[in-house]
Parts: sequence; C-alpha cells; structure tokens
Amino acid sequence: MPPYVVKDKCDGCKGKEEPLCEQICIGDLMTLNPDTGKAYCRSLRDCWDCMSCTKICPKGAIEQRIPYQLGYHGAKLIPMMGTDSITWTCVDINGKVERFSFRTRNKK
Amino acid sequence: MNKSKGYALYLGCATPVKALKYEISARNLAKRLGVELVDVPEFGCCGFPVKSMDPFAALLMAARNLALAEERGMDMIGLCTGCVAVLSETKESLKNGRLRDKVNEKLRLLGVKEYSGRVTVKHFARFLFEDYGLDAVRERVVAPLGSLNFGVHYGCHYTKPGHAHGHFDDPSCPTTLDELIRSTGAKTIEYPNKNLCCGLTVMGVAEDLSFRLASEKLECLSNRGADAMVVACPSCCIAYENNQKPVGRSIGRTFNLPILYFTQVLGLATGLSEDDMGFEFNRIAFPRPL
Amino acid sequence: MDSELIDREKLKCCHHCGKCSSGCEPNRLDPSFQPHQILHLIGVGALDELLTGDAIWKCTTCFTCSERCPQGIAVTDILWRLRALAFRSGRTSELLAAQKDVLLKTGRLYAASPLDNKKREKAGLPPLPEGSSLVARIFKVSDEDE
Amino acid sequence: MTQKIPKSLNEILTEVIETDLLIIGGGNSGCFVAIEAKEKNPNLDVTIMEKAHIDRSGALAAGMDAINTYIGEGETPETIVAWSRAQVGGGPLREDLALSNAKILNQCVESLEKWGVPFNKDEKGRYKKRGRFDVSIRGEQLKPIIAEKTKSYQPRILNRVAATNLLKDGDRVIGATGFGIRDGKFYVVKAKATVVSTGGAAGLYRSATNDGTTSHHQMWMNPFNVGSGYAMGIRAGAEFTLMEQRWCATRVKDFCGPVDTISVGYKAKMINAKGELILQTRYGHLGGDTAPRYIRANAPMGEWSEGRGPTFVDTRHLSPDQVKDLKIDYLNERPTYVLFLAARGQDPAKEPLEIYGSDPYIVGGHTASGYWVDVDRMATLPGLFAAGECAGGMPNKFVGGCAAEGVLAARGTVKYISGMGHGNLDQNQVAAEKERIFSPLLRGATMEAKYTVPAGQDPRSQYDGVTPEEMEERLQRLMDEYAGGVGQFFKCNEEQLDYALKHISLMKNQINKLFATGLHDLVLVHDVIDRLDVAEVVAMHLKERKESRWPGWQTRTDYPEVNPKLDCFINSRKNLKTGELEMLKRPYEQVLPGDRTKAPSPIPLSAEKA
Amino acid sequence: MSDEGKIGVYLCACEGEIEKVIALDSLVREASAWPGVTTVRKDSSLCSERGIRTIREEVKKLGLDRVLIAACSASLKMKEFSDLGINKYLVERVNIREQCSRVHSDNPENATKKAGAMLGIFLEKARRSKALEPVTVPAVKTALVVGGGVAGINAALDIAGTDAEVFLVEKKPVLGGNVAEFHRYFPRMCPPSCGLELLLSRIESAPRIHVLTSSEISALSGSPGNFSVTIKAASTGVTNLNEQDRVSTVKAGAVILATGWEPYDPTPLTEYGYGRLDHVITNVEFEKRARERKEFLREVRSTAFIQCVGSRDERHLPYCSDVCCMVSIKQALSLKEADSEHDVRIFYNDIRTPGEYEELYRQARKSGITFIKGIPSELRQEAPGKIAVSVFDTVAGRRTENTVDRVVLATGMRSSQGNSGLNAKIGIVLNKNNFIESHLQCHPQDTQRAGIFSAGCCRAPMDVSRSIESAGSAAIKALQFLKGEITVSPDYPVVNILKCDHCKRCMEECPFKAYSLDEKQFPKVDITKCRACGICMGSCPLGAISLGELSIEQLSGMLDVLDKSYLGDDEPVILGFLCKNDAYRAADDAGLKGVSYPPNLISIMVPCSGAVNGMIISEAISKGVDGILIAGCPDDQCHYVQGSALAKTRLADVSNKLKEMYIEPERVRFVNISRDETEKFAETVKEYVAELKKLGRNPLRIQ
Repeated sequence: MPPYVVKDKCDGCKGKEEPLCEQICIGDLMTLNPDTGKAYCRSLRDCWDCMSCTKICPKGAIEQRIPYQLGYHGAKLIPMMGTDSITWTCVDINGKVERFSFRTRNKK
Repeated sequence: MNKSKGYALYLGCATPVKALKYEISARNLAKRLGVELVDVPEFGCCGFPVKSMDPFAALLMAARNLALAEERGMDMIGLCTGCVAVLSETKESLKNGRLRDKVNEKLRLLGVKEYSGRVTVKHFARFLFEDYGLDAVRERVVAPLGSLNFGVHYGCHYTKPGHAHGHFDDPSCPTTLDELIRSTGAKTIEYPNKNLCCGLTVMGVAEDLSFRLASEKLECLSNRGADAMVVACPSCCIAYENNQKPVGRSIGRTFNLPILYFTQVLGLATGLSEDDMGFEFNRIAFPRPL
Repeated sequence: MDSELIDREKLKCCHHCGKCSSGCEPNRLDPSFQPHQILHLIGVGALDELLTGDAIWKCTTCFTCSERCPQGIAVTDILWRLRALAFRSGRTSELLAAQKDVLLKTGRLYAASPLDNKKREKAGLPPLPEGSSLVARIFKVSDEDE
Repeated sequence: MTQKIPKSLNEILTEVIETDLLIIGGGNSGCFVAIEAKEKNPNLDVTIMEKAHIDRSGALAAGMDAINTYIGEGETPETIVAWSRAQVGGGPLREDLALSNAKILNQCVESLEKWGVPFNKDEKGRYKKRGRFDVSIRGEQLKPIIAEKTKSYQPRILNRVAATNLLKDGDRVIGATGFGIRDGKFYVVKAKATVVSTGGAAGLYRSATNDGTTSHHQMWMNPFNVGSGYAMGIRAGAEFTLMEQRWCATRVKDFCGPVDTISVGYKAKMINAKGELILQTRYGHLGGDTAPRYIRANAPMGEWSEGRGPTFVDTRHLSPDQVKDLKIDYLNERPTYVLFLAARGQDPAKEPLEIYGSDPYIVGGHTASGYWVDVDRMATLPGLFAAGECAGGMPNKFVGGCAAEGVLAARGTVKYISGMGHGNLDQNQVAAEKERIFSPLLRGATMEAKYTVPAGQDPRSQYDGVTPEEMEERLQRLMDEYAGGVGQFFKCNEEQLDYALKHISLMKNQINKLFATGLHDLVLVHDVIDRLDVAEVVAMHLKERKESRWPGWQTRTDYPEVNPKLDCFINSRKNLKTGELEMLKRPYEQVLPGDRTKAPSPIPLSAEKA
Repeated sequence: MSDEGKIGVYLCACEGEIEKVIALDSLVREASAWPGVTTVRKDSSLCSERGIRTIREEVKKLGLDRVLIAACSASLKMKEFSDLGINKYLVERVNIREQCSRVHSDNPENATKKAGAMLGIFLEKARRSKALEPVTVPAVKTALVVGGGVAGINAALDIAGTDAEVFLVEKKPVLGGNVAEFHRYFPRMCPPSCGLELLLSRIESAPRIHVLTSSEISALSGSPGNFSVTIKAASTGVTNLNEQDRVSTVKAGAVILATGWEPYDPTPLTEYGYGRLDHVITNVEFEKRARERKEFLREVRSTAFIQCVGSRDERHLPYCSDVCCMVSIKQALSLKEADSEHDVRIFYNDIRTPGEYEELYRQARKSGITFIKGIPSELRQEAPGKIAVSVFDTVAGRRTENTVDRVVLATGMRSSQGNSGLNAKIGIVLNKNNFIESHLQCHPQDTQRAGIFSAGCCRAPMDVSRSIESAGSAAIKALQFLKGEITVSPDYPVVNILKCDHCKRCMEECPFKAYSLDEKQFPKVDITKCRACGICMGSCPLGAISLGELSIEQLSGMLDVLDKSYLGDDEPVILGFLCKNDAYRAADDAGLKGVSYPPNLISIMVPCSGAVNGMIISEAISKGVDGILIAGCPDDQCHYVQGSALAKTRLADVSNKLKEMYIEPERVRFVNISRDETEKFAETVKEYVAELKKLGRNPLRIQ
C-alpha cells in the first residue's frame, strides 16, 4: 500500500535536508531525491501503509495507492488534517464518495 | 564555430554577379589560409530586399538557408554584411518557440528539414578576426604592406544591429576590421565619418541623397591621402567603385580612389597573384607596391 | 491586421528625446526625413499620411538610431514594416517593383545572365542558375494563411 | 538525504552517552516507562533509543480504535485476570504479573483521556463498551499524544538510532549499543538500568499476501518491529518463556487487517462457505463464541484445511450507520482498510468479509512470549528490564496492559537504580560490537562490481554477496513451510522443526556474506540477523512442547493431544560458553482459585446502577 | 467546555446607536447562561469615563479574570480599554458596531443573531487568552553610521544630540564624501566647504561621536538593539605595507547606512567618446576642476551640456537621477558668472527643477544660456579643441550644428551600497535599480531589517538638502533602538517544541529572517527582529507556532463553538480572516460609507493574511463552516513583503485538497483588499454568499 508522490505538488519541504515525510516515516522509506528536490518512497514493497506521510504532507502531494494484489485501480482515500480533528474522503472504484469527519483530540 | 566539415559559403545575390573580384579573392584567400569553404547550391536569397515587401516571407527565406546549413551540420560564412545581418537577426527572432514552430511548419511545405537553432553564421572578416585569429593571419603574411595606408569602411550591417551580432564590436567606434587590415603590416586611417553609410539602399528612390552620402566619404579619404578604401560588402563597393564617377560628377570633382575588398588586401600580404585576387576587375587601378 | 505589424507596445515608451534624428545621416542631408517625427506620427495615428508620403523610403537602414535609442525602440524595423505596409497597399517605388519581378523569376536580387555565367566560367567559378521559382513558392506559402 | 558511506571503521564517529535509565524502543510502553520514571524522580537522566521517530513509531503508528483491556463497572482485577486465563485455555500464565498489571490498568487508560485521546462515551458518560473489557476510542492521534506527553519531560530522545546489542559487566546489563540510521554514528549508551520495549517480532514468517510487487509488508503487525529486543536478550543469555505460543490470529484475508473490531465490536459471527456458524457448530463444546482466543484464531484455518473454505465474518446484519461507524473505527487504526474495501467496491452490509489466518507473530502483549521477568519486570540478567510486548508470561495485555507494564517496569528500574553506580564498560565488547554492526556496510562500500547488470535491475546484483532481502525472504518461506506457518495451517511436527533449525543455522553461518550499500540497507541487514536469532528460539520452543496445548498458536501433528505433564512454562536460555540454547521448565503457580478454563461472569450490577 | 474562570461580558449600547439595531437585552439573557460567565451587563456608553470606572470596580469586586467588550472596532478606544485593572491581553474586543449594527442596520433580527454568534466565539477566544507582559531587552545606547558624507555626518550629529554614542565609519581617510570635492551647492551657489566645515567642527567638538576614517564594515551580526559590527581599519601607514589591518568590533543598538553614491561612468556610451575625445568631461569632473582651479571656468569660450547621459536609458540607468538638471544649470551659471560672453548651450530632454529650484532655472534662461530640446547622438572631434555637436532641435523641427570647445556630460548617480559584499549576509535587499529597497512612500528610511536604516543617496538619487532631511528622519527612527533597552510587545510567536518536527518552513518563509536554529535544532525567533506578522504561524504544517495574541488553540476552539446556523438552516456561514492593516479597516468603513453586506460573514482580525494556517482552514471546513474568506493587502503592498502571496499558495493547497476530496474548492477564497476598497469588499461578500447558497450547506460535521 505504498505512497506515490505527485511530482508537481511536492516542493521538498523547502527546508531541503529532511522533508517532513522523511522525518516521520516509521520504516525510514521516504527520502528526498537530491537532483529533483522531490520526495520518493525508497522501497514500495516495504511500506506498511500507516499513512503517516500522507497525513503530515503540507502540500497534499502524497497519494496512497493499494497494491493490485488486493484491490483495483482508481480508489482514493484522502485525509485532511485539522489541529484537533480529521476529515477523510474515500472514493471507491465505482465512483461512490464517502466522507468521515471526527475529533482526534479532546477540547482542552 | 565547429569546423569539422568545413563552412557553408553563403555568397548571396550581389557578389557572384556584381563583385566577381570579391568572390575570387575570397575563395583563393580561404584556400591560402586553409579554410574549407563548401558551396551549397540550394542556398537562396537571404530575404533582405523582401523585408520591405513581406516581413514574414523574408523571415522564411532566411530561415530556409539556416535550416539547409543545419541539415549539413555546417556553420555558415557570409561575404555580404547585409545577408549576414538578416540571417543573424532571423536566428535571434526564431528563439521565440511559437514563431519557430510556425516557420518550421512552412519550411516543411518547402521540403526543408526543421530549423532548431544550432547553426551559427558569421561574416568572413569576423570569422578571420575571431575564430581564425590575427596571430594565425600574421604567420601567413609573406609580403608585409608596411608602406600602404588604407581607409577602412565597415558598412552599417557589419556591426549592427548589435543584439543580432552578439555585440562582438562597438558600432560607434569599431576596431576589428582595422586590426585585421593592420595584421598585414599596413596602416589604417582614423577619419571622422568612419560610420557614414554608403547610401546604396536608397539609390533607386533618392539618388542625390545616395550620391551625397557616398561623396562625403570619398572626399574625406581622398583628402587624407588614403592609398585605397577597404570595403567588406558588395553594395558598398557598388556605391564607391561603380558609382565613383557619377558621384564625383554630382559634386563637380573627379575621385581616383581605388576600392579594394579586405580579401584583396589580405591576398596581397599573403602572396596571392593578381589573377587570384581578381585585380583585373578593379575599376580604379591599384598600383602594386614594389 | 496590417497595423499589428508594428510593435506598438515598445513605441509607447518614446519620449521624443530626438536622439534618433540627431544621429541620422540622411536627416542631416535631407531635413524632411525625421525618424522621431515618423514615430510620433504613428503614435498619433497619422499612419496613412506616412504610407503615402515618400519619407519612409529615405531610410538607408543603417541601424544607428536603433542602437542608440535610450528606450531600446527598434526604429529601423519600424521603418521596414512601414515600407511593407505601403508596399502591400500598392504604394511602392519602381525599383522595388522591379526587384520583386527579378526575385520571382530568378530567385535572385541580381539575375545571372548567360554572359555573367560565361564570365564566371572564365574565372573558374561555379555557374549560377538563371531561373528559379523558389522565391515565388516562398511567397505563396507565406501568404497561405495570412 | 544523501549520506556519506564510510570506507573504514575509524571513519565512523562514536558517541558515548552516560544515562541513568536507557529505554530501547519509544513505542507505547517505552513512552510510559519514561513518563513514569520522570514522574517518580524528575531529575533522573532518561534516554530513549528509538529506531524510527517517536511521534509515530511502533505498532500504534496509524492509531488505535479501541482499548481492549479496561476494567469497567462490575469487573475487578481478578475477573479480568481470570478472563485472560480462560482466553488462553487456562494458561499456564504468570498470574502474579497479570494481577499486578490489572491493579494499575485503569489509571493508565484514564491518563490517555486526560492527555487528550477522545474516548467514546455511552449515554451515562461512561466509556462505551464494545466487548466485556473493550472500550472504543478515536485513536488516530494516540501515539502523537503519548509522544508529546513524553517529550514534555525533556528526556534525551535518540530518534533514528537502531539498537543492536546489550552491554554487560559480568551478568549485569550496563547499557546497549546502536547505530544512527541517518547520521551513521556508532552509539554506546552506558545506563544504570536498561528497559527493552521494542515491541513484538513481525516478519519471522511469510505473510500470505507477500508477492513480487508491492505487498511484501502486507501484514497485521508493524513490519519494522523485528524483535530486536528479543534477539539482544537471547544473545545476552537472558531467559525467555513461551516463545512457542505464537500469536496466529484471524485476519481479513489479503488485507491482513484486524478483525476483532468487527467480531467483538459489531457481534459479527464467523461462517464458512456453507454459511454454518463455525464456532457454534464445531467448537460449541469449548464455549462457542466465548471459546479461547486460539480456538477462534484457528477455526477458519480448520475450515479451509477440511475443504469448507472460504470463511467469513458475517457483517450482513449491519445497518448503514453501523457500516459508517465500522469504517471510522478502521480509519482510526488501519485507514487503508477503508481504501481496501473501496478498491473492491465491497459493501460489508451486502457481502460478508472474508477472513483467513495471519502469519504468526511473537508478541508478548497478545500471547505470553518474551523475557522471563520477576514482578519488578526485571529479566534474569540484573539491570535488564522488559516492558510491553517484550515481557513474557502475561497474555492479553494489549494497549492498556502494555502501558501498565511500562509503568511497572519504570517503578522496577527506579527502585533498582537508587544507590546503584554504572557498570564498567568493557572496551573490547564495544570494539567487537562496532565491527559487527558496520562490517556489512564496509563490505558493501569496498566490494568490486563483478557482474553486469541490465538497466532498471537492482544495482546490488552486480556484487558477489547476499542482500538482506534475499536472506529475509529465505527465512520467511522456511519458517512458513517448516515451523507451522499460515501456509501449513499453523501445523508442524518434529522432523519439520529439525529441518527448519538446520537451515536457520546454515543462514546464521552466512551472515558474513551480507552486505549493505547504504545506512537503510544496514538496517535491513540487522533486521534479518535479529529475526534469525528469534526464529531459532521459536523453533526450539515448538520442538520442546511435545503436545498441542493451544491448537492454532502451537499445533503439533505428532502430539495432537494436551499432555498434562507439560502444564508448565517452557523456557530457554543461551549458554554463553557453549553457544547452545538450553531448554528448561518452570512450574505454573495458580494464584486465582477456580476452573482455569472458565471466565467468571461479571458480578451482577445492582438494579439502580445498571 | 471548561467552565471554570470568571468572565465579565459588557455590551455597549453606544448611546443607542448599537441598541437600536441589536436587541442587547436578549443577548444579556443568553450570555448569562454561558458557563464561566460571572456577570453580563449592558451599558449606555462603555468607553465613557463612568463606564470605564464601573468596569474597573467590578473587575476588582468580582475578581474577574477575563473581560469581553462587545462594542466598537478594536482599532478604536484602545487607550480606554487597555487599563481596566486587568492585563490588557485578557480583554477581548467584539466588534458588534462597525461589523454588525452599522452594516446590518437594515435587518435588526439577523444583526442580533450575528452578534450572539460573535459573542460566542470571542468568549471562547477569551477563555484561552493568556496574560502577557511586554519584554524589555537590554540594548546598547550606541549608533553606528556607515559613510561619512553629508548624510552620515548629519545623522551622527542628530543622534549625538541625545545621550547616545555614535561610531561614524568612513572608507576614505577624510570625512565629507562627494560634496567635499565640489565647487558650488545649489540653489544658493555657495561653496560646500562653508557648510562642511561647520559640520566637521561640530563633529570634532561632539564628545560622543567617534570617527573611524579609512575603515570599512567587514561583518555585522546580532539583532536590533544588540548588533555586533566588525570594523576593518585599512592600514593607514603607507610605510610598512604588511601592517595588519586593525580590526575592532563595536556593539551598536541601531545602524544607519549612509554609503552615498558614485557617478555613472559614461564610457559604455561610446558615441560620446568619453575617454577618447579630449575636452569631453563629466559634470563631476567639471565640479572638481572648478573647485581646484578658479581659471578653469575661463579656459574655454564655449561649453555644451548634454543631459540624461546614461540616465532614463533602458540599457544603462533606467531611472531619472534627480539632480543632473540642477547641476548643469548651476555649472552653466558659474561659467556665465566668470565670463558673461561664454557661449553655453544645454541640450536637454526635460528640464526638471521642482519647487524653489525653478528660480535658478529662470536665472539661467535670463543669463543667456541657450536651452535646446534635443539629445545629440554623437560627438566628433572636428579639429583639435573643437567638438562638433550635431543635434536635432525638436522644438525648431530642424537640425542645428554646434561646435564648442568643451562638452560636459550630465551623468547619473549609482548607489555605492550596490556593490557592498555585505548585503546578502545582513539581509539588505536592493531594488531593481540597485538602490536599497525600502517602502518608498510610507517608510522611506526603513530597510527590510529591523534596527537598520538608510539615509541619503544609497537609498535613492537625491540632492544635498533631501539627503540631510533623510539623515534626520533615519536618526529619529534609530533613536527608538537607543534608549538602553528595547521593549518588545509580547505578541511575538512562540514555538511549541513538543509538536515541532524541524521542517524549517517557518525559517524559509519569515520575510525578516528572524529565525535561527537553537542547539537542539529547534527554530528560535529573535523577538527584536520579529514584526509579529504571524507568517511563521501560517507556514507551520503541524500548527506548532502561535502568536501571543492569537493562538492555534484559540482559533480551533472558536471553530468548535461557532454556531453554523446562526441565521437559520438555509443561510451559509462564512468565516473571514481579514488583515489588520488594510482589509479589516476597509470592512470597518462599510457602515460609515452606507455600504452593506449580508450578515452571513463573521470576521476575525489577523496581523497579516499570511498568518492563516492551512490546517485551521481545513478544520473550519471539517467543522461545517460553509465558506472561508481571506482578505489581504494587494500583493505588492503587503506590509510584510509576501504575506498575501503566501496566503494564496496556502489557500491553493487547501482548495486542491478539497477538489480531490470532492468538496467544492470554492468554499475557500482569497481577495486582495486595499485600505480604501470597502465597496469591493462588500461586493465580494455579497457575491460569495450568493455562490455559497448555490453550492448548498456544508454537510460536514465533526462527530
């Protein structure tokens, strides 16, 4: 269930040494291509699809795709992070759209 | 300039018909200096006169010649400053991708491959000055012309428009042609109206304006005792050599100023024979130095 | 369409410092030819007066004005385009009309007569084609979608 | 980030750190160790060595949808321990550990809510129950919240440092070594007490969905928890228990995602191809739905092996709202499960969800494998403590239990550290370890390319050596086929185990053929080395328990029955002199009276309170 | 909702103006039921002396820890409401007049509903506000003036007038700069030496001015109030060449760059033959020679001045150098003064002699100087000592040939700061003409670095009088940093290192480069360099940065509490983030200008549109807000350089995500509003409400 980085959305987190996805990846898989300045997943087969990179990417440049072993092309699952809540949109292969919003941190 | 396969010689319209001595001396000088000039029969008119009729057609004519040279993988050497200016200007304006695509579309209709912008085009004198190098020319000088004193006429399109020629020389006070001539050992005169135009382009429309422009330079150089005026363009040669008699008549003076091409002066210094320099075509005899 | 030929955007920056006319040799010899005035007349819409007048034909295209214009206006190109507009609306000089015929027939500005080719042969120079429809074809292709 | 590959040992920088308490593994229990240690003694110097980044590392990376162990109203620490005992068919288990854990369980779970984790509430404002001890939460931010709380105590956090081995002064563990995955440094940490909380071991066995494209790590457990904690302890000679009690669970087929959310949370029944209720019809005598966990885990595989597959969890009774809530639960724990359903256009209310066995894992927080520890959670080596999935003996900890283990381990370390000095560091132990860690990288850097490689192929195949991926795939297939993997429906026999052990040792002899072309490669090398050590112990334990006490978790076809004489703990310890793994047995002591296989029903609530 | 806390809610009737539109009594009843609210009271005029006194008494009596003032805009009555006996950052202003009663007077019922909703969210903001005290940072009472010309000298003297020390650093061995070598000042035609000697004597006698000649700044670091400057004194001793350059470091509270100007070298204009033809000199050379030799003025009989040499020329200096017309006129007059028969011709494009300088121009005309409107194209040496100037006289419409003995080229000015190697390091930005970039009309003497100012020609071409004027204003600005301490208002940003993940976006996007990395690699803000624009708060992907006055937690809390249907179920609710300097004030003016917009918009004031964080926008949409409107200054007029541009990119990221999530991307919108575009703002809101009505209500709610 590897992450695919959309080329023209990723800006390498400007800070350039370690973009956020490289900081957070639990398997040390996301890294920065020094020539293009864009991020990529070092080994698609080793990703465990915890989606930490997709959630933390400030430019929304990472798309989570499902290995063809498990499901068919075209389904999408996109997180939109708030400071204390999250909204997911899921689109299935027949185009059905579902949305889920819920709180992820209690009100202080 | 890549010289792997020699240079495509761009003769233009005027030189092969009106200035045989320029073509003869140029070809022989090139042979003497070991520069391979390759004829490309498919070359057509450079488009200079058509600029006053249909700018896009003029652009196509120039682009076609550039594409032909590119096809053969050769850079171009021109003899006429007018042609070289138009070809260089066309290279500049075809840097605009949209225009280039439109021109390439038309070139395909004319059966010519695409123009991509790799070819470079230079006047023969500039080539000698920049690529061949003055030291190399000095090495080939066998008969230094120390006793001669020439008045060099650049002609407007040799250095202008500056952006098309990559600002290789300063149009207000040019020096490269003087230095080329001085490399033969000869001296050159600094005269005030050095940048004065020969006026030939308005010949058909305002003949008196054209004659008066020509007369001023002839008068200025004659008064300064120049052994000859050196030119680098067939149009200038027509204005100063062919028209020297009528120009003189128009101001009531007879001039007797020999008009030589820079290729003839270099030919003299590098030991070319009179025939090889087309001396028989000189309308005003130029006495050989002893 | 014709008026788009002239690059009006750059022309607007001209603030009539007169440097082009100061450096223009034809103007020195013939005061009626004033490049800065021509630019001004285009600006104030007197295009037809220019196209029918004979001033625009006195420019020797020596580029001095374009090289020195403080606002970087390509004055010479504008003169050339004025001539093309005049030519297109039928106003031309006999020389220009003759030149067009030669070009259409021979593809060259100076036609190569058999005598010329004999002279060239004697001088050991390659012969020149006497006739060529190249320029005619180029004109046709150029006008196609004009 | 481009890294400079060192060419020789002295090019590698060494960083020596002295600390009071070293915690290896910054996951759920590791963080709780740090928090509790700092609460007990604020100026204690605490260091956390974390292989990934503390904000999202460990099994909780994507979040959690439920806390499986919370002692709700009408329940007591005793009832939860009894329930846990019944879940593992009466044990054996360390009831002393379970009771001490249960006593502080609720306090740990409730602190999660205080720190900001939203718990679902019922209409009376109490935690909303899913199962008997199961409360549901919105846990997407669970680990970041725990990490933020840990960071507020300012411990020294070494992110991106992978632990490799323990340092010993005689029998006492006096710290550990590791290497920087990003900075390439060699870390030597001297500590008065060391806690191992690196989580369980995943990837010992081949996952059913592993294929050549992109689903190699399509498994239930976090694949980057490779059991380094176990391996370091094994190599250091610590005693381990119940390593044969592997956690083989029922998982959503292909996706290999959790199923308890559906079966416990939404009361979905297991059915086979014919629609029969498997547990009721086949396993009624063992309690049907309330049968021990290994029965429920093995049931679907039984159906498959007897030709009645495929098996499902019947979700067709779910209302649209329940489906939406089900998806929200999954978004909080394994978000791509929702993407999995969407990618098949599958609506759980119309089609039941297919289930299958997962590849076996060694996770002391679910089953009871791990270090043999005393009540202070100290292992058999003084100065070494284990928490969370690493501590053995007590099954069914889950998130809440592991947090409580962290707290108890912390209290154990604080007691141990007071008045205790540093051990003295043996420099050649350090030098040997530095050489062991970096030799694969140095080998990779100085190797000459020997073979031609077509474009697009893995450039490493031009070298004459073994890549970590090759050895990992070889081990996983070996364990799957010869040590009771999912391919064999979890069954194995003596001869297969011997075959597995023989090949494991063949691989261990070829560790010096492994090479790494970068720091990430080096991590993979040490992952496979650790997995080999753990796999060997698991196989030895499977071989030793000559019975089928927990069919599914541990099924011996040559000893299908339960052998009453083996109603004890089977432990193991490496003899550091001979290098052999010695097996030993320890008696089971029953603390809670009553029938070990029955879970007492909850104490009836008085009328007005219900 | 945490309901502890003692909050006082005060509603102002504003002498009836607010009350005739908003039913304050119903709001009082509603608010008194809210948790944590101790007292709610309506008052005819809160800002009156009586009103303020009663609030202060209640604060003491009831021990209030938060105060809500529902009255006029926060930009008004700041002084009155800042000392209510409670830390002023615990007082929250709710703008129910300019943004509610005045602009929705046509629909009192909706206005009351909007006021109620506003009270709700700003109460939530108040609940989370923190008491803040201004921070005083010790500062050095020393100024550093770079450049000893007329601007630098005056700046030094103006500062030394107070009790601050001044270091005046000059590259050349002597003070005085360019004018020291000049012949005459204009318009008074007096010798510069007269003015300079007076200034230099005052410099001499000023005890606190330390002059360092033939010295240069080699490094500058630190922050406003505490710059540390390394000064390299070139080896004065000609004798031993290897004498080490004496390097000293100076602590300075403020820096004034007065590095002056250099004449433009006309050699590239080869047509004028400068350096080739003799008797062709520049105006600066004329000035120097006239000063050195009095008879220089009579050496020749005829002189031609050519204006705009290099200036107003796309290929050289595309700007007007401001002084050349006056310089030529002055020099022409001194020629006429020396010999009234001298034939002086000035070839000009436009004569620019503004203000009182016109008098000098009239004198020049009267003294017989010939002004010819036309610029010559070329200079030729006819005969030795004779230069032919052929020019087209555009007024006469014909060419005139002129032969003169000498030609003076009126060349333009370039900034010396243009070629200083330090600019990049200390963050001095140059504009496209290579002068110091400053906000030309509003803060001409500021640079983009707090505490560093510019004076004189290094900032723009100007004459001596304006240089002295700008030196004075730069000195006054610098004095704010020379009081021995700098008080920084506490609304600067704070980084929550528990959330920060070292991605360094804040450092990249801070327009004032106020961030550096601390020893643990966390971003640390230098509060003296910071201008509290909040762009870093807007940049942080993890919401780890909050401003003192407006935090991420406050915004998130307000989003929870906002009643998404305060106007009923089919009326969309829009949340507006308006920038404090332009958009918010333009919205305030709506009522006064009789312009109205629908009550569906509730606005929150932000220091800059760049401060709005992408996560807060996403969260607002997730929590059911129908539309987000961010209004910032026009792109090139943003007070914080690129605030609006950054806001647009962030909004684009969010709307891209919304589009991908099949949520209408139109639910987020940016609009540039400058201070006077009230009508445009109202029009935008009307049109946006209509569009959102077409889109339908936002279905999202947080479970």
